[in-house]
Amino acid sequence: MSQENRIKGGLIDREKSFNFTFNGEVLQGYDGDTLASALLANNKHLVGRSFKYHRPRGILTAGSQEPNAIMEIGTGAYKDPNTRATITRLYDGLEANSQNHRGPLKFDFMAINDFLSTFLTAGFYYKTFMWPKSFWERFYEPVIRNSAGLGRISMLEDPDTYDKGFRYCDILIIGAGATGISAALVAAESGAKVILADEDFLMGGRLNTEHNEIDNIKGNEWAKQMIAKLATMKNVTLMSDTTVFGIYDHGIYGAIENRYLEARNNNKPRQVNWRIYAKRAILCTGATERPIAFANNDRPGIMLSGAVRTYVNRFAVAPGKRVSIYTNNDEGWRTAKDLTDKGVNVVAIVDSRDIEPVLPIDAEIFVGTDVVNTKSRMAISAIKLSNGKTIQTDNLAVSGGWNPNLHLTCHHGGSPIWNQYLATFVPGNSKTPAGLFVAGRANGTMDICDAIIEGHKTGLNVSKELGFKDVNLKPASTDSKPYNITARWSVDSGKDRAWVDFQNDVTVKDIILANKEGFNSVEHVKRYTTLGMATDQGKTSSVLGVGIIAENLSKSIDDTGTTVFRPPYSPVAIGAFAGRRRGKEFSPTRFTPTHSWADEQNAIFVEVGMWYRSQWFPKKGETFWRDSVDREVIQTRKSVGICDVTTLGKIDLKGEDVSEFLNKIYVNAFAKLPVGKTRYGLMLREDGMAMDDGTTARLSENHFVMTTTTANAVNVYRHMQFCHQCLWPDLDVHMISVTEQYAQYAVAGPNSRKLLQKVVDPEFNISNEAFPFMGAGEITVCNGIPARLFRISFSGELAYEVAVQTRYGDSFMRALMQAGEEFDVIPYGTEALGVMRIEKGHAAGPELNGQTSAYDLGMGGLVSGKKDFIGYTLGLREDLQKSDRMQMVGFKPVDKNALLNKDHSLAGAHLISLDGSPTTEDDEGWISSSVYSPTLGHYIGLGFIKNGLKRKGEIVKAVDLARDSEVEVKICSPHFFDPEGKRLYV
Amino acid sequence: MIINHPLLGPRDSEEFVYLGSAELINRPDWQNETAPEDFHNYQYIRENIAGENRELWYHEQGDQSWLVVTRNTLTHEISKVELATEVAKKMGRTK
Amino acid sequence: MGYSAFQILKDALSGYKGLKPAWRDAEPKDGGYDIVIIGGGGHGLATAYYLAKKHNITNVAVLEKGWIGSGNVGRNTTIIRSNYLLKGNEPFYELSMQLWENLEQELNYNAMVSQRGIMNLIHTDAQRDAFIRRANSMLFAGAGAEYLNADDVKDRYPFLDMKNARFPIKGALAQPRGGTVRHDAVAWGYARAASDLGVDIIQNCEVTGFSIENDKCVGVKTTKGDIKANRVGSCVAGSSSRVMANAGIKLPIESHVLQAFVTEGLKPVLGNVITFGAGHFYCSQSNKGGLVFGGDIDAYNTYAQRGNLPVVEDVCSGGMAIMPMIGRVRVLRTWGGIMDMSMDGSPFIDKTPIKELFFNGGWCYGGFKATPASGYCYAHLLATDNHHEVANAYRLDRFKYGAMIDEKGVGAQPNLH
Amino acid sequence: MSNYNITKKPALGGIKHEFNDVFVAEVTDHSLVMMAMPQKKIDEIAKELNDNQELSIPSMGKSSKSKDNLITLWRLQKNQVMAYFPYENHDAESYISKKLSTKAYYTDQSDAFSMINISGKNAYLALERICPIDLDTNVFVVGSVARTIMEHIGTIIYKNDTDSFILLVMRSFSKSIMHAIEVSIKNTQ
Repeated sequence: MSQENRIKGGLIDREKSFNFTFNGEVLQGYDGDTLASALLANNKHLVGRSFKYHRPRGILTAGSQEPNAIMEIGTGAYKDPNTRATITRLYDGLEANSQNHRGPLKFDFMAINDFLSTFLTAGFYYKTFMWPKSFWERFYEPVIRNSAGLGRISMLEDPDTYDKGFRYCDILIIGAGATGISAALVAAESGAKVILADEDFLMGGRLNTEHNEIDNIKGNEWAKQMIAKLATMKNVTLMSDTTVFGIYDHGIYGAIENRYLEARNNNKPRQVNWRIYAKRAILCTGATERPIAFANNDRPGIMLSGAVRTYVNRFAVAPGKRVSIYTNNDEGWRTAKDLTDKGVNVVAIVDSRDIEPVLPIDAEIFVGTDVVNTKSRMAISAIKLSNGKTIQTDNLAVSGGWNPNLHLTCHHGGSPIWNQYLATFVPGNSKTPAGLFVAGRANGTMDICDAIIEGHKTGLNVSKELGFKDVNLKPASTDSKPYNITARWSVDSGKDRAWVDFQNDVTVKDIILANKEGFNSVEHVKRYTTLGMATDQGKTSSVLGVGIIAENLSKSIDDTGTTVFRPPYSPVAIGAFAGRRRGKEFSPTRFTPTHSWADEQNAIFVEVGMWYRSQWFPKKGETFWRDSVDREVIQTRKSVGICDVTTLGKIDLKGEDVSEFLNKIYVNAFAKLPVGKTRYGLMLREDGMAMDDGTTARLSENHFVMTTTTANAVNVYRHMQFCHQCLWPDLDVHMISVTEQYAQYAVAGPNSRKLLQKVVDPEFNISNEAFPFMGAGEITVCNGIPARLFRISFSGELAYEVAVQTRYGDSFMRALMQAGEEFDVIPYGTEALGVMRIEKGHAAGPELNGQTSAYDLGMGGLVSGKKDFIGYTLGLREDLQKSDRMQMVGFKPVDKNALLNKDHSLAGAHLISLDGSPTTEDDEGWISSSVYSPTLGHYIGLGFIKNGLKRKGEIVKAVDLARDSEVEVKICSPHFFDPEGKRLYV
Repeated sequence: MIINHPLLGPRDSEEFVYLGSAELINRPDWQNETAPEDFHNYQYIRENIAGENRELWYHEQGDQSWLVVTRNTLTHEISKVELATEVAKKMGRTK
Repeated sequence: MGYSAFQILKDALSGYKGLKPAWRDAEPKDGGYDIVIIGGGGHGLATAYYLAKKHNITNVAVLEKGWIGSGNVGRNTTIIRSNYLLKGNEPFYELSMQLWENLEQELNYNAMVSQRGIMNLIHTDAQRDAFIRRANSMLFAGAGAEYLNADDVKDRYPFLDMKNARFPIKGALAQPRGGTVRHDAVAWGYARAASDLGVDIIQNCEVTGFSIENDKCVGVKTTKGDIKANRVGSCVAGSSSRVMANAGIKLPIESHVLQAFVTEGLKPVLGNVITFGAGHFYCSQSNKGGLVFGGDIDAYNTYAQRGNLPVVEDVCSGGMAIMPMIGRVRVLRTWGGIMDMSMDGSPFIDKTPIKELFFNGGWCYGGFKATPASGYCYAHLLATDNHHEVANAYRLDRFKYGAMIDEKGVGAQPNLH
Repeated sequence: MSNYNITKKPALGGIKHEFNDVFVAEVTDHSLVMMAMPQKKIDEIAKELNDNQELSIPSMGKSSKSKDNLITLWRLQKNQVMAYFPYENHDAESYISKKLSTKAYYTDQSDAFSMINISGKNAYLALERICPIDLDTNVFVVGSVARTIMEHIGTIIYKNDTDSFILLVMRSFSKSIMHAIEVSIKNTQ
């Protein structure tokens, strides 16, 4: 029969009927249902298996605290494992499958563990599986891993998208129940900008699940009206289905808005990760009910009493036909009342307290009595009482009392404090996040009447404190509903087990055994038994566990303590935290001015930080990367090549004191750099290690332009700002990054001048005499377009770098290529650039790796001893000056054919002497950069070896065990090609 | 975190880059006799205070100013934010 | 009482009546100790164990301000590896790996040392060269290393994003001997073994000061009173500066928070440990099924064991960038541990300017994997006055001479290590 | 005379898009020049600006306009002010220095940034997904300007009119920021 347990009433839309499946069976439910309520409506009580013992389990709760009803929802790439049925809003076509069982849900083979449970107590695995040693990885661990775990993921890329957002408000109210709504009404009226967020898709909190009269109307109706009113106010933002999962520093709140229904229909983000900046927040998150630990308290059909009320009242579902109640507080009686009001048969009320009946209920009443056991594995059929009676029942509603949802008050290290009257923890006073207030049940104010007043007052006070207007608004009126409780943690379960943590299968016995073994601190118990570490984050088990430890160790609860609550309040999808940052959007992308042009040339691009640069330009017929790169090198050295070097950092420095400033940040002197000249500069960190290098040109008396490496552009700029603002604030220096203002191209090769002369406007004389090596100047090109020209060379050829405003970058590259046609100009990429710089022995990234000093790099000669500069003093430390430090030199294979038939270079190989062996002890250095030199016809390498500068000519071994190669190499000058640099000056 | 920039008001710390102790402003004199020891302490030794710490943050994605932020390392509470330039000048740094 | 399957059977059949505490919960001895170790974390407990086991010094107390294992040994991502580049480090971590390999049998405690392998992904040619250099350092030290090309990586991990990645995966450096260990169990196992050898483990005993006479340390002041000691070893990474300040010692250390994450339990997804080389993300799957992962530190100095959202988001995006199938997996818990971040990213095991006061700290976020060797070498130093050969470089004064051990080459900026 | 003439190209090709009620367009044919003011000369410079253009140095995070409405100054830094003006030659630096004050240092930034205008009643909804700055109409009033980070891209946001914003990013990021804006609009419609 369809929805056999459905009764009258409820906040569901019976006009909208949905089909869904559970383990393949097609079932019906209504809009407004959760998956859990729809399953219960269809009398599906057995919904899952526990983690360790694979016990049959039913729905325990009606909220985000659910430990049992977690399942795989959706199929294929959309499958969501471990999803709580109790908070999953039903939609048409929902597919749910139970998880963590082998074989059908009813006949899980892994349930054998349940029968072995005597041996599988807490921590048993620390004591065995040690022999034989090699069996751990090969046998024990795979078996354990396969039987552990819960749901399965699809292993397919998540097809949904996620987004992020930023919202500001004066007051964030977390929880839209009676308390939160009361706070919101008054805060909104005061003029404050308010965000009201609630984890449920229907705002109203327990007003939707209880019988209350508020301001003389039904509680849920009142909630609906007030929410509607708030929705019309401009200064209010309502965020339903939004969980505030964490409080971060200075009023930053993390919240996840669930939009999966919208996502399904319109291809929108499944969730939005909101960063809410709130001046104040009021936590109105209510409370969560906890169970009582008695023998076999985990059977399907045993639910928390508040959840029973929720299913009956909100979802119009009868949880059973013969319901019994077990409680230690007044609320169990209200459950009985709501059930009988709805015509559901209540057979018994069992109250552990010896009290007068709280409400008149037509059922067997047992006070001062406990439930000591239950019957039937797949679904409860009877309970056994401490007075010896057995009662036939198909649903047991348990209430062990309510724990305030104070988790967020602890996110900054605060500890809750014990309240013996409420038999639970309430928010503590120390280390509560600044700006956070708590009201209502979350604050231990259990009576709804008091909670509404507290919400109202808190809203009012917080608004006033922020300077908003006083509001003359009365709190809503409702009847008092007192809450009386006497703690009952556990009932002696004899030989049977009594569950504390349902999902992780932690029983009272496990806790007692852990205590016996000296695990007495709550944290030790938690870690040893896994109590509270399941997907429900201990929401129903943590406080219960503390109560049981205290009882067992005869300690006060205060002395026992509580575990720390950490974000997130409820689990958050990794995708939601990542937002849009995945795939190609993991990082922003930077394109150079020649990108589209290069794309037309079929360039191969390479990621360099965020940039895409052209790596090489394959020509027709070139199938192997080296074909292209070798050609680019040879052609550049023979005639002329062009490379886009826009990505190099460029910083304009202006001011009266720039030269003095440069003197302080470069090892070499800059004070006397003439206008129209550029100079190589090496920058150190304060610890004396090389940080970056580049050139700086003086364009006019007070105007310099510096280049940095691509990789360090941002760091160098930041470092220079530090040096200026923090160390030498009175220097007149103004820095502006012009990296992106100019498209800059290296034009290199013997014909580079001839090529440039075709585009540089004729009034600028760039002959060798007029514009010598290391010249710099402002010129115009292509009929009046301003440009900067630098005669510098990384390739070792006659070369220039020419910069034009980026808007002309694309066009200028095309012009250069056209002008160069007569010289067979070629574009070259970063690979050829790298080959040529290694042929010339220029240090780059692999050499400037932060572990090398100016001396190590063979640039000790540059270091000025006559001035202070960053890195000077610490660079003089004795270990850095030792002659046996590893120094940069060149390496040539003794056998020129070495590595030619391999697909790798010498880079990364370590260096040992010919009679050395590949051990740490004999290790003398390593090869940092290595390429095949088409100019020389063999591999070459730059690297560091002990005392290298004095060992030129010596033969050593370059050993690469990782790639199984060993090559004899000769230590040489790093300047492999044109060591005198004659080609630069022509 | 939110840093209340003295010129721009509250800004998310994601706009900033952290460096370390504000003592890094106090760069020693290279010509002091004790320069090697001074620079060693300056560069490597830290008070590492559990409590109010004066530290340098750079507003990289903002106005590019260096700030001296007084922040409690136990609670993260920020009690003061100053422009590093002004702090540096007060500490006697000039050219 | 030895632990074994047989013993479990016996215990179970007797209703667990004979169960005993895993370690003695001791109170301070009036007569004091030969050696007092401050800090009942992994390193402190390991030190005490090796003092007793290797050097027969058993009149030892370990003082813990909270419960043992409450520091970083209980709040890390459980990875072990010996894949270091520099000579100052690699032999030390390799010794640690060898000690891990025999730990459980030695301690008679299953800490689930799982040599499932660790893989560092390579995304650029320059990174490959650097990793090859590192692989060779490892191979020279006998630690084992394997270079995998892109196809090898794809074969092993078909779920990695090989086609749409912003930073394509070009290969990997693997250390097959790397893996994970059940972190809490390391503290418990050492505690139990040390306690059995006579070491006093004293919980809820916070050290508030040192008794120093004529530049010589003669004991500690604690919340449980003064405790005399012939020799004191601090071993409180995360709180090093605070504790050593009581002796007037300033350190080349800053405290930073490293966040870690665990997801809901899943059936096996990830066989070994993966590290993303172009973002900040490393991940393994615990035997319980949760993905355990982490990334960068939170950049600012802090003693608060919690971090902030930017790093949470960065780390998760790193995960999505290489394993886009984890998008729907939910983060269950995030937490933060306080790291001693040293000025070159490498630790200290050394004497201090005060006689009989020793220091162990500065582990940055590499402390967990170092636990056995740290204990071993610290015990060696405390017992013999000599630095163990593999820990010889871990001197407190190395910066004075310029003998930095800077694996990353980022200089004296602790938050970048 | 050179035989080669070169032409300019906007970063996004002058793209224009309409998404229901949100409009996105690259802003072209404008110039940007950063004016750096030496500490000692700020007062003199302020006076010159006032004399020349009846233009004041705006307070931090705000903008000001010249008498003829053609020059807008953005105060993003203490010692630096960005001038934004409708001028489309390649000598923006000298052009603006003559109009403003000769005592400041000028650096052409016209090509360093690309500019995108996003406007329409729901523009802020899209921006809410990427912009960490509070765009509340009472807080970020017309004329406000801020430099921040959006989708990990350094971005300047200027509110040029009711329901209208101009975003500036380093030119190389143009495609990434455009994509971010489009996704934001799509996600909020």
